[in-house]
Amino acid sequence: MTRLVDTLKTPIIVALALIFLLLIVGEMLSPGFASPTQIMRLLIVAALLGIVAAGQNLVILGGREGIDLSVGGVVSLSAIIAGNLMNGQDAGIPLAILGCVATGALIGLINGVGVTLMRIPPLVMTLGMLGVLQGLLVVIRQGIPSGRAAPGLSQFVTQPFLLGLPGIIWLWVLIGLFLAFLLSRTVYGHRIYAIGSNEQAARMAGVPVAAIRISLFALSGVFAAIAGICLIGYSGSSFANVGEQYMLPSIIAVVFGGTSLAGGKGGYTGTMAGAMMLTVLQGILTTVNIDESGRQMIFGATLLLLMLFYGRGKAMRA
Amino acid sequence: MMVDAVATPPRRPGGIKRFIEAYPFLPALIIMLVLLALNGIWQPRSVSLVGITGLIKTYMALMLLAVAQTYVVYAGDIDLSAGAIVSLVNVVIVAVMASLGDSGVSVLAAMAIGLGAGLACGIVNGIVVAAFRLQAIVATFATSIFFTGLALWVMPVAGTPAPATFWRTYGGRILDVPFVFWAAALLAVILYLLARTRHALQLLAVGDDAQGAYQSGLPVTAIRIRGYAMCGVFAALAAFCITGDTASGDPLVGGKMTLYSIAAVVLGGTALAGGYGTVVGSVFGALIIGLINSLVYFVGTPSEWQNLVQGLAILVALVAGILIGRRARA
Amino acid sequence: ADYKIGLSNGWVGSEWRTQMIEEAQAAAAAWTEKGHNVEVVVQSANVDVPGQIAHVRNFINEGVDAIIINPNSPTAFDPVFAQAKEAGILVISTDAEVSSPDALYVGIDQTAWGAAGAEWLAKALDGKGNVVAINGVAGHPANEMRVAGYRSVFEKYPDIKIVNEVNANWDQAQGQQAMQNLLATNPDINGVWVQDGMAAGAWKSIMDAGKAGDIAATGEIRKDFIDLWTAEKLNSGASVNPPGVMASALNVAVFMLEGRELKEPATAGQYKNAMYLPIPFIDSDNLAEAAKQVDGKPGYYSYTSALSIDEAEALFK
Amino acid sequence: MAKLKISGVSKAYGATVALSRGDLELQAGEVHVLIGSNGSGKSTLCKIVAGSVRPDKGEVLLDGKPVTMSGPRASKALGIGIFYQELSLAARRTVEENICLPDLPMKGPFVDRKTLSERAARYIALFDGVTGEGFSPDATVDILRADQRQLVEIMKTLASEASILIFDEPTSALDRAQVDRFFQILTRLKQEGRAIVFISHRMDEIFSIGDQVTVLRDGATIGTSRIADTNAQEIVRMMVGEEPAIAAQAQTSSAASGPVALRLANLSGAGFSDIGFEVRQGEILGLGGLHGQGQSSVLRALFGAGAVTSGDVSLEGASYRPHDPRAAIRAGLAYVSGDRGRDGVIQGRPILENVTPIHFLRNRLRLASPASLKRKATPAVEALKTKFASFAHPIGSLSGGNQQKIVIARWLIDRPKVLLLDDPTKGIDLSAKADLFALVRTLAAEGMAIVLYSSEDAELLSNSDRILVFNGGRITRELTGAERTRFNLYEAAYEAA
Ligand SMILES: Nc1ncnc2c1ncn2[C@@H]1O[C@H](COP(=O)(O)OP(=O)(O)OP(=O)(O)O)[C@@H](O)[C@H]1O
Ligand SMILES: Nc1ncnc2c1ncn2[C@@H]1O[C@H](COP(=O)(O)OP(=O)(O)OP(=O)(O)O)[C@@H](O)[C@H]1O
Ligand SMILES: [Mg+2]
Ligand SMILES: [Mg+2]
Repeated sequence: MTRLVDTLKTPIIVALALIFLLLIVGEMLSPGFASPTQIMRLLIVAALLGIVAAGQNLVILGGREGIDLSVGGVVSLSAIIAGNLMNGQDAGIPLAILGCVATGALIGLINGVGVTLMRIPPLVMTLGMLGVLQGLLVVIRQGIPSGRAAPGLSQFVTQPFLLGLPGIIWLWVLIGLFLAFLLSRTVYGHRIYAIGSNEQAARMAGVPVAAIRISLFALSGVFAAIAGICLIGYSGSSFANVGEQYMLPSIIAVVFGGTSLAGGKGGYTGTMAGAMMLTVLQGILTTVNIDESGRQMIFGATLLLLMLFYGRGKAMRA
Repeated sequence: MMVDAVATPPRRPGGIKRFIEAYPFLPALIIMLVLLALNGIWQPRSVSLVGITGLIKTYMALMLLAVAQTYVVYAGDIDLSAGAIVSLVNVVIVAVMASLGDSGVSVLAAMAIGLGAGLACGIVNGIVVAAFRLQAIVATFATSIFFTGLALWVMPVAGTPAPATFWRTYGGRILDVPFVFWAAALLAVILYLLARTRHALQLLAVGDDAQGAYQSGLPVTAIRIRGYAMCGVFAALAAFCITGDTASGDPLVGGKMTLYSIAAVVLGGTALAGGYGTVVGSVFGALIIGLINSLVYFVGTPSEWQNLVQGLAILVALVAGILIGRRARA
Repeated sequence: ADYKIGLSNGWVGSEWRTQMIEEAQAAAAAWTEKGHNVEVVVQSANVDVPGQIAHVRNFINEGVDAIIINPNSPTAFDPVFAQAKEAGILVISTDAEVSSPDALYVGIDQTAWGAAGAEWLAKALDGKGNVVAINGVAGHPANEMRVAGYRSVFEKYPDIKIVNEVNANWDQAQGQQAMQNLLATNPDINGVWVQDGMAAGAWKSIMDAGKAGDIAATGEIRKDFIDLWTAEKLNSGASVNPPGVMASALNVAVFMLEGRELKEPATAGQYKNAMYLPIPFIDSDNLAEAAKQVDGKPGYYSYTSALSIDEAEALFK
Repeated sequence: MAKLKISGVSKAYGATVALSRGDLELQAGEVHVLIGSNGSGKSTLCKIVAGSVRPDKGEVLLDGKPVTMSGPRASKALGIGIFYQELSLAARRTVEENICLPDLPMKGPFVDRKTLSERAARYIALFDGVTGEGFSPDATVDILRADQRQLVEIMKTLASEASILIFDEPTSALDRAQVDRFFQILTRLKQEGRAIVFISHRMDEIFSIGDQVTVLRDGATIGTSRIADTNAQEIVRMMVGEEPAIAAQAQTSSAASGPVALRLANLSGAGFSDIGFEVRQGEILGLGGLHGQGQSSVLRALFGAGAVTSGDVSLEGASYRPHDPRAAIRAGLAYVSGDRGRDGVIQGRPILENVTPIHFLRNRLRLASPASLKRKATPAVEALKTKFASFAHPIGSLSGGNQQKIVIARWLIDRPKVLLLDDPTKGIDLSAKADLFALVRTLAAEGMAIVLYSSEDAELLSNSDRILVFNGGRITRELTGAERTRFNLYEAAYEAA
């Protein structure tokens, strides 16, 4: 019985319940909001955020105040690189994936090296990297031929593929399964939690702390890059600063998923729910006809309210 | 066996190290002076009286916002809503002055209300983070959205002009000395005095070890709320400067300043983890950002490369500052 | 004569801005070919308002002859422009109007721009139907002027109902998401008024929902969209804010530096300091022409127009 | 009337009952000793009095009047001062700031720096001559040694000038001279009429300073007696609830004569120099001497977690260069730290994940299958008589001693060649110690080479085949066979290095 109550109190269940609640509220405010196609489309948008949040999640789990503010920059950069490498041709997709993943991994690697070997706080390192990437975008956009998504990619992101759901949602599910497996059933996963929870103890137990932390940042870059590719599939063509809107929401999705910003605690399943919750909330606010000022106030206040369900810090007095 | 301990004397930092330990803003000061010199070499007029006045006039707001951010960082917190508070206070005072007309009284009333608004925002942040115990990064991001909405509600579109009394004073001279120099001097005095109150010490103690501070009997929650309140007040002061320099209300004016204020704090040698740092360093940090931006232009960087070079220079300065600071302490 | 002109751009988040600077640089080069040595210096980076004020101060320190700025705020530059004027510098803003009496605005009338799209849409809908608007950044002056423009037009059509207005921050993906949410909850939309790059996003959602045939929506001017428009025969119309506005402003600036006087002083607009340029409009009638202009250009290249040197000269006594 | 009377206080953390029935009567003018094995609830009891833990039940009477503590501030206002076992110092603040932090002297709106220095100086002066090198009022706490930090916490507690003073293990890192000075101060405070609670795990200290002793076991107060009316045997019996589990049986096994497992020659590094010794398979080599003479540093350095500047090491005849724990583990070394919170426990993770990391590394595993891991881990965990409900429970659900057993068990799934024990029983109770050393014996008998450092003489003497005495970072004496006596150990430890 207590077990049942405990399960019900896990962040994932809370998040799913809140999503359900939000959908009902949305349907009441604007009929049609919770229709199956609309939910499917919301899932596409959530998947984009969720994939960025996957990397963010890993970095945060690894502890030592892990956080990656550069994901937005990587998403933008990747979208532009992808657009140019595929240039509207399906044949270019593999090259685009390769190029973007390599770029994302390289940027993440630099972040990781700065954070581990030079011991720069992650917030500072990735904030600095964000500034660099924004500059790089401007430079790269000079003299590039074009940036159109291949039809196959657009179809993958927006058109039903299996059981009425587009490929990107299946990709997201696969990423979810992959990370669940990685975190719970592999040595690498155990080591992520170990360094996030007690880095010194992990080192004394033979965990290659630096290598793992660097790999987490690299993975964050890779996931952001994948999101960038998907994003150009979603919007059809690349444009500047597409990724900016993912930076802080990716962190919020992770927090709403029950992962502690202190590291070592949490997982990706919750983050997926967190990403959906955020997307649904934003969707509702778009459909309600009120002033933008009102939308923002409601959005901010609702975020605060929802946060009360999650990851509150420990009380000083036990 | 009875424990005894005689071996391994504790590490005592030597000359320079001790100096930097005592004055953690030194690396920032040096970087700033070097940048100033480089600016002067590439564009002599940028270090003339007019040039320096312009520099201070423009970056006074960021200096103040960096100071604001420093007080929360002292306690190990962070405020991602600082820029939104600047926007909100900016539109509030402009709206108040617009409705009260162009007079000294109206300006003073607007400033009082603006300080109140900043203070209120700071207290809201403090309560949300310290009393409700939400994670500072995400909670203040949420409040920043809320404050921005509020600013848009107060002034739906940028543009209402501020009365001339206000910005002519800010841009003018008193006793033949530019107003901003007086403001900078006043700021220095205020920072010096604040550093001597117990607030700074208590915030640093909380940032060092919150549990320890609590167990020692310090009112940790109240101290953290106070840190956010100070942040709100200084953000309001930053908004005054923005208003003085721009002479208008803009509900989005401060948005981009938040991340710069954090960068300035780090550049100034303050530890983001809390417990260590100085507000003076943050002031230098803000100037470093300004000087990098103009230097990149003065050396003739092609326009499409300017953002990249600035980004790289700031990243390098951040990393260098942290490495130097650590060297000094190790 | 030799002139040094400073160009300041405070936001690098779109290709339109890049093209704007490139066209201005090309215009300067054209002057040089004509034997006038016009040197441009450029500051272009993502900055906030204080950062762009620093741009202007840097130009003043450098002693340029004129400053052409695409400003991040309409009113924030009054004090620093006053300073520039004191230093004998000509200040022209473009793309967004400024309130400073010490500056001149050379560019399009954003209100009229918004109205032009709305007029087209109203006609396309035969004066009746449900319309949604997807706007840029709330609180941004250009956005608010455009909003005022379309509202003033739709007011004249009692049978056109604006069912919702949302902000998607001039972000193509956000525009697409917003459109998707609006389509789901307002199945009876007939028209969409949407600006700039967000139009491509909105159209993507409209096509994904299979409603391209039922909905009329404003469009945008990048080659990618013009190609799509042509290929899919979309029911669209786009008012043009050409990236050439800065080049136009530069040409006007040079004549002013030469000491020439305007035939008609610039007194338009809410700040009485504007000189409005014509606003081209693309619809099905001239789509092919527009497509020809951007043919062979990269996908992000915008349809453009600018005052030539001769056209500019015609404005002066 | 009792100055402070606590009756029936209890505190549970979720399912863990930290304190089930805490009773204590404290008189003015006495030093009241609290004793009990680890986790018996001493600190919890103290923290309840200090207001930093909220009790579930029970009553606190101050001067006969019931009081409720809303927090440390309230308790401080009632005249209660406390030394926290885990300290409550701000590392980047100076010594004098730390001493005065709870009660900053003010002059108008400003901190009165002069008074602050003067006030701090009064408490620092109490320890004149024993504070050690590098201790000064303006030194930041982070550059101080552990003993010096404890002194700062003591000074901070004294500066509260409270009428009730609680000291939760204030002497655990202090040297003899510092303890002596501290006891002089306690004696004086007692004479001033203050009521003092004193906690220590050291019998000799208890008998030298205590007036009364209260014993806790499993979160409950067992009883109180006058120190003068009791003896160590009696107290231990109350603590354990049975006869002491480990008799101090002398070590009888003859020194092993197996092949050399580990050899050090002229090894120098941070905190030690010119160390040379051999350990044979089946041998337990003890490292002795005063606390902090380089024993820990040598062990950590061997394990690749501390700096080595010169010298040679060989493992089973092959040259071995320690540089990082991973390599050390692969080479067959094992290291158990007494500081399990820092070096051992992966807090918040399941017990299973805490037992398996070495197994992963030694077998270069990539996948973690819970079923097979449990099968592998069970014998290792059972060998130490670890008490736990399920491998899936978080390690934090175990008591400290059981946590330490889990940490040790991780080395037993795949046997190492050499086991380095760095004060492994710090903070674990008597029966757990007995279990641990029984196992160590078995491991040695099976041919493992073991190096043991312990800060407890009895433990060292009764469990080592041979003892190397460390002094000033060097080995100054080797005690073998019948030489292994407390007398020889002290003599070697205390002679000038
Ligand atoms: N914050 C906490 N959360 C959960 N359990 C706790 C906490 N603090 C203490 N406990 C539990 O309370 C029990 C008593 O702990 P306490 O610290 O009072 O013991 P102690 O007698 O001081 O031990 P030691 O001699 O090791 O200092 C411990 O077994 C522990 O399980
Ligand atoms: N932060 C915490 N959160 C939850 N539980 C805790 C925490 N800290 C300690 N505990 C509890 O404390 C116990 C172990 O704590 P502690 O370190 O005091 O060991 P101990 O009780 O002294 O054990 P032993 O007697 O074996 O040394 C566990 O039962 C655990 O439930
Ligand atoms: Mg314990
Ligand atoms: Mg204790």
